[in-house]
Amino acid sequence: MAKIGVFTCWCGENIARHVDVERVAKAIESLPGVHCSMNYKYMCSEPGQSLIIDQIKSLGLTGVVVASCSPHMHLKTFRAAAAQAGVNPYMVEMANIREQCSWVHADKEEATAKAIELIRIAVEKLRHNRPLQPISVPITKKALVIGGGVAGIQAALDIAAAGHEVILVEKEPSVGGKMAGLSETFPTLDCSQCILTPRMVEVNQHPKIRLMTYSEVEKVEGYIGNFSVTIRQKARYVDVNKCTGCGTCWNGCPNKRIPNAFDFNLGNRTAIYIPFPQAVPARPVIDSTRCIHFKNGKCGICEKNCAAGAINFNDEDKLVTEEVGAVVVATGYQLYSIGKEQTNPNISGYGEYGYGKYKDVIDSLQFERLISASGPTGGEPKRPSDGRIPQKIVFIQCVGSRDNAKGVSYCSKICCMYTAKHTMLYKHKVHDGEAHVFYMDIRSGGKKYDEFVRRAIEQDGALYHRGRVSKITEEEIDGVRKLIVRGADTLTGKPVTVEADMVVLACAMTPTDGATALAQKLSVGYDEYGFLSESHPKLRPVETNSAGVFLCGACQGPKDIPESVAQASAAAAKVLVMFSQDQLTREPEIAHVDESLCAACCACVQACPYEAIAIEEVLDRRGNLVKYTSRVNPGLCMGCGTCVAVCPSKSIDLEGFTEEEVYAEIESLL
Amino acid sequence: MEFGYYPGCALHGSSNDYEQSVRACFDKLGVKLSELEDWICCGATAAHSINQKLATALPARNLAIAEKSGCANLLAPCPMCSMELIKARQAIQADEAVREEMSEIVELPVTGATEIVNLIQVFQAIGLDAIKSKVTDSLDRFKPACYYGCLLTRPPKTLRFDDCEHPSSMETILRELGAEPVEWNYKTECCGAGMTLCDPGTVVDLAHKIIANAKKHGANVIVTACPMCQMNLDMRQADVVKKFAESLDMPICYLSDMVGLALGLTPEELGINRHYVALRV
Amino acid sequence: MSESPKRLIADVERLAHTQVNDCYQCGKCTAGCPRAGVMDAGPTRLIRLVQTGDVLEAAACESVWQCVSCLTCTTRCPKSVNIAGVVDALRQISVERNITARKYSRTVLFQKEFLRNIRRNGRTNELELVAAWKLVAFFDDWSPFKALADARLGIPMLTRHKLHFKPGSPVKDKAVVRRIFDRCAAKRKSETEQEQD
Amino acid sequence: MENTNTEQAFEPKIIAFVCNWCTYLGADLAGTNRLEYPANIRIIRLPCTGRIDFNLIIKAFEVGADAVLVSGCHPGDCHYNAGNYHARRRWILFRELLDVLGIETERIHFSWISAAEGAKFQKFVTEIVEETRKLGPYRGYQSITHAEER
Repeated sequence: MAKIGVFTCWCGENIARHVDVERVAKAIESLPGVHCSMNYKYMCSEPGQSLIIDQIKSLGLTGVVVASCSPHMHLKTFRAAAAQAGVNPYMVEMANIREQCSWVHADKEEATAKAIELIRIAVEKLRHNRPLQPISVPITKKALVIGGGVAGIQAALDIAAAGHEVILVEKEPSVGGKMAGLSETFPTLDCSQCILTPRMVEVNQHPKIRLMTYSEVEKVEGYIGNFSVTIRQKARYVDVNKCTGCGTCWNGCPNKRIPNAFDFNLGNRTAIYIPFPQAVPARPVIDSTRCIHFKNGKCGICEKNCAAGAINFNDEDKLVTEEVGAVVVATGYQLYSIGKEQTNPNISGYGEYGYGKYKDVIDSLQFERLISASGPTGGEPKRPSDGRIPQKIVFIQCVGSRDNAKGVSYCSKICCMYTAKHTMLYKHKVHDGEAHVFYMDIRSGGKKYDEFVRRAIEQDGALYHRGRVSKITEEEIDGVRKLIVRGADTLTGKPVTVEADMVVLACAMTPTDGATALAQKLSVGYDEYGFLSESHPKLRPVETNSAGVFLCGACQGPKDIPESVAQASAAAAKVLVMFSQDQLTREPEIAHVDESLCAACCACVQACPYEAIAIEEVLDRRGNLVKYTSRVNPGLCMGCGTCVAVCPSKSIDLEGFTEEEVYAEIESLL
Repeated sequence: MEFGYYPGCALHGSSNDYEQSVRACFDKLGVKLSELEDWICCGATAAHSINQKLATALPARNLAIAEKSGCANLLAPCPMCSMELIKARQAIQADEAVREEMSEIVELPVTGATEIVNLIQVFQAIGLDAIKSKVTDSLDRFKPACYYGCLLTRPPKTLRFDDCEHPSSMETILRELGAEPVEWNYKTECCGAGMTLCDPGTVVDLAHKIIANAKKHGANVIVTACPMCQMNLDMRQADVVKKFAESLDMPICYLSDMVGLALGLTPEELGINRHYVALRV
Repeated sequence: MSESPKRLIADVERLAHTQVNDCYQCGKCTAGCPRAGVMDAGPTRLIRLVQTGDVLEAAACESVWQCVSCLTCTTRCPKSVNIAGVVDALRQISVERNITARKYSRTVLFQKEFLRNIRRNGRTNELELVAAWKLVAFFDDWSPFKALADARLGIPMLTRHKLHFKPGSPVKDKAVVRRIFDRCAAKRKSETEQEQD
Repeated sequence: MENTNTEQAFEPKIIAFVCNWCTYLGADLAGTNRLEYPANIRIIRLPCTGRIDFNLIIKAFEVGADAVLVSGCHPGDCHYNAGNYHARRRWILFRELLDVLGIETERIHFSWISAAEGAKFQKFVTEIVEETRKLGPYRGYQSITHAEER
């Protein structure tokens, strides 16, 4: 027989002003199962909690209803108080008579009547609740980090530094990500490679880190603490264990004019190549789509020249399965594509800027390569069409960003800063050159950031025009190809035309191709643009709603390097918190199956968004198959209850929100 | 093949050479044009400068007439008329209240059933192969700069025709007929025809910019599908030459003139002889 | 009578089928406008004036009539604001309230004459139009030079059979055109009156 | 005007099934911002709209609801990735079933209200109360069950 105590809170004036608390407490007394009904000014306060604990102990209550604020506010508080007094914490219910009653209904009569009903719902539910125990699951203390850019590198190093094993998976032949291709970094102008390459080497040499480049995550199974991940190691055609990275192969390759994706096609590479000289590991791959040997079986110069015998034309993709306890996603970003060809039907590109039509209209990452000392021009800003040093460059911000009509609605956050940097680096190299910037707003929040932009304008003389550009055309003027840039300066209200030698488009940051496919494998949510969703924008910024999967870097939203690194360390810290336990404890509000009723129809198996339900055999004592049944994996189930809704025999139920409990709630409203 | 035909005021007035060219061309191709019975003016810029409702009602009347006559596809060779008709049609299709209001105003039921097509779309519908099978002369002596102007592609969300920044549908047709279209910069730039009477100074500047660019890129003729563009660039050229002291001598032809020449029609049959700047055939 | 800016903004938005607050003043419309160089207030500024409720000030700008309706602004607007439509709405408001910039009163006279011409004939009668316009323009500013300025173009047009003394096939049902005009005018009037109630 | 009296006397009873992560928090936010709305609504908190079996809705009518409201996260925002899609998909099938049963589908309202949309919650509830007031008390369920008995 249930012995329920109901504790109605005044919340100072917050509830009491619009709800007659005394009358409520009185009305509740006579409800079935209610053993005592009290009210107090602040239930959540120390004396308020003591009141509950005392009543439980003195009256031997079996359950507690607190009528006060939202359960999102204080359910945990009251559960803890109940547990302290020896009542199962899941025998605590709350009636939300503040946010959903006293604060939204001015009429005291109505509010009081509603408060009584809300408490009645809670009491009825509680009468049907049963005690639950937290679930324990084992944990594999090894982490998988997906993405070897600066964020992934940081996360891997931090986890490894704490003594745990890490597998770092990178889809390109080298780690380093976008940062490895940048020239210098704002706001300090230190060289990107100089600060990153030591970290790249460290991940490769760390005894606790297993680096898997040229690899991609194929499949993820399991659940928090117990993931089983299948990784595809793409055929490299080079045995990395034999190879010494001497360079004889790529220096001798006759196929030298293949556009290098690492240089965004501004430079060339060979068919057997490392993407850039500082690549880690310094082991080449063969591009089988371009290699002569793969076309006609001839050539094979690299194979002949390789003293280590590391070339293996018969190499194949390999699938490797690894057990890990936590996953960190750090898949980063790419630039919005400006041209006509778009994969997303909502994005139409900027035909008016002539990207792809005019060679000297380039994007900002291409410009980074042009001014990078390790780039295809050795750091000289030669324009792609004819190699001239541009005397006038126009930088256009917000290309694709903040553009609902053709691009994405968000601000890409870093473009204001790197454009200021671009103008400076250009002016440092071409002293008499002109750098024009078309911008809408300058967003330079951050330590030393606005000072940096002002420096570009005040000291380096970048010419900032507040306005967008409408059209770019190419024309030959006095024998030189010029880009006619037609923009506006909204501060003067006048159109501005600049005859430029080169145009650099600061394109929107978008998630990497394939990020959403990966998110689906990991059951992580993502927004309309494909940025992965954190669990809570403020309080759980690196967690996801898929337990044991964490995020960092630009896969979650536009970010600069310091933010990505900070977030990576945060994600690592979260992994380490997990790994500090020997067993994981989870909320028991998950689904369970009454196997005697289950007809194994699979409806729940198909509906479950977490693949937490499987069909399994029920055997008798002698090992004979009795029947099939569905069974919930308590590690995977997140407790959404979709399975309950689809189950035709109602043999699956959700603890904490059982059919019985929910029906009791509704019936209380009769 | 048969199309409804909405000539609009220009083709029955100062640009009757365009009508002559279109009709000659389609006669030769065996395409029948049935002129809309008792059509009225689309209202042009004046209507949407003075009364927005009128700017929908005038085209709506024509749409209603077309619908009543059972016309499925209505050719409006003038892009201004075409755009106004399409805009009205979309407003009518999108909103039942507009449909009802317009039916009441124009005294005929109108639902927007009739599709509006421009000149290029008719050539596309006929098919390049069908046109080529009737070609007698190659256009290989022509290096046309195809000029789309403002309203053939704009507003793109309404018209859904070609690429509004880099259109290429006229080039595709002319290339098939042997001409060598040039790549140039001002395919969709405004020529200022709308101000030809009230602000001739600006018109001359814009016309100069367009014609000079076409010339610079090696064009020997500008091809357009708009009566206003044609007339403006053709008629104002003398003023341009005077103001900029620059010999341009750039004939301005309609797309149908070019197709007609390939089909073996004479300049007289097409009305090309009535242009200001002579086309050397 | 001072009018509520809110109501004026609503009127523009209804006529133009657009939301002016979507505009974030990026200037792309001014950048692409073939006329921005000569305008007293470019398209960006016009939209701003509407946003701040200074609709009548916007409607009185010369630029409203300098616009050639080429739609480049609307086409490239990153926020899909129908800028050309706003300009049309401002024109209509300026005509209705008789606040057109003095310099462009001739243009308004021309547009009105154009519509009168259609109302009468169903289609434009070009010669009648040009002649009538020249006459109103003359009475507007008494300048015989302006009145004759385009006569120079008219004569070669006649010789090329481009200008007709007689219009082409006439519209049979001219009465219906008149009724359409009257209904549209009446609808606009009742809409504005309803607004003011 | 003759119905004024009965209309005033009629206070619709509205039962809402909302998800814990979006709409419940949206309702909380309406409270935090003190956005008033009629007191006719009773919220049943569930983890996700995916949990809603349509028997629950029928049950709600059985206990005398005049309208039922179902609200969860926006598409793509579901705390559980896809629960709201499941709810939506089932609703399409269920609506036909309701039509067959003779339950007035205009008494069931679907919406997406996020944790940030307190004002939307207020508006949604207010509108539905008004609408239901106009529709009058729901006697359909009783007539269906009586028909069964006969």
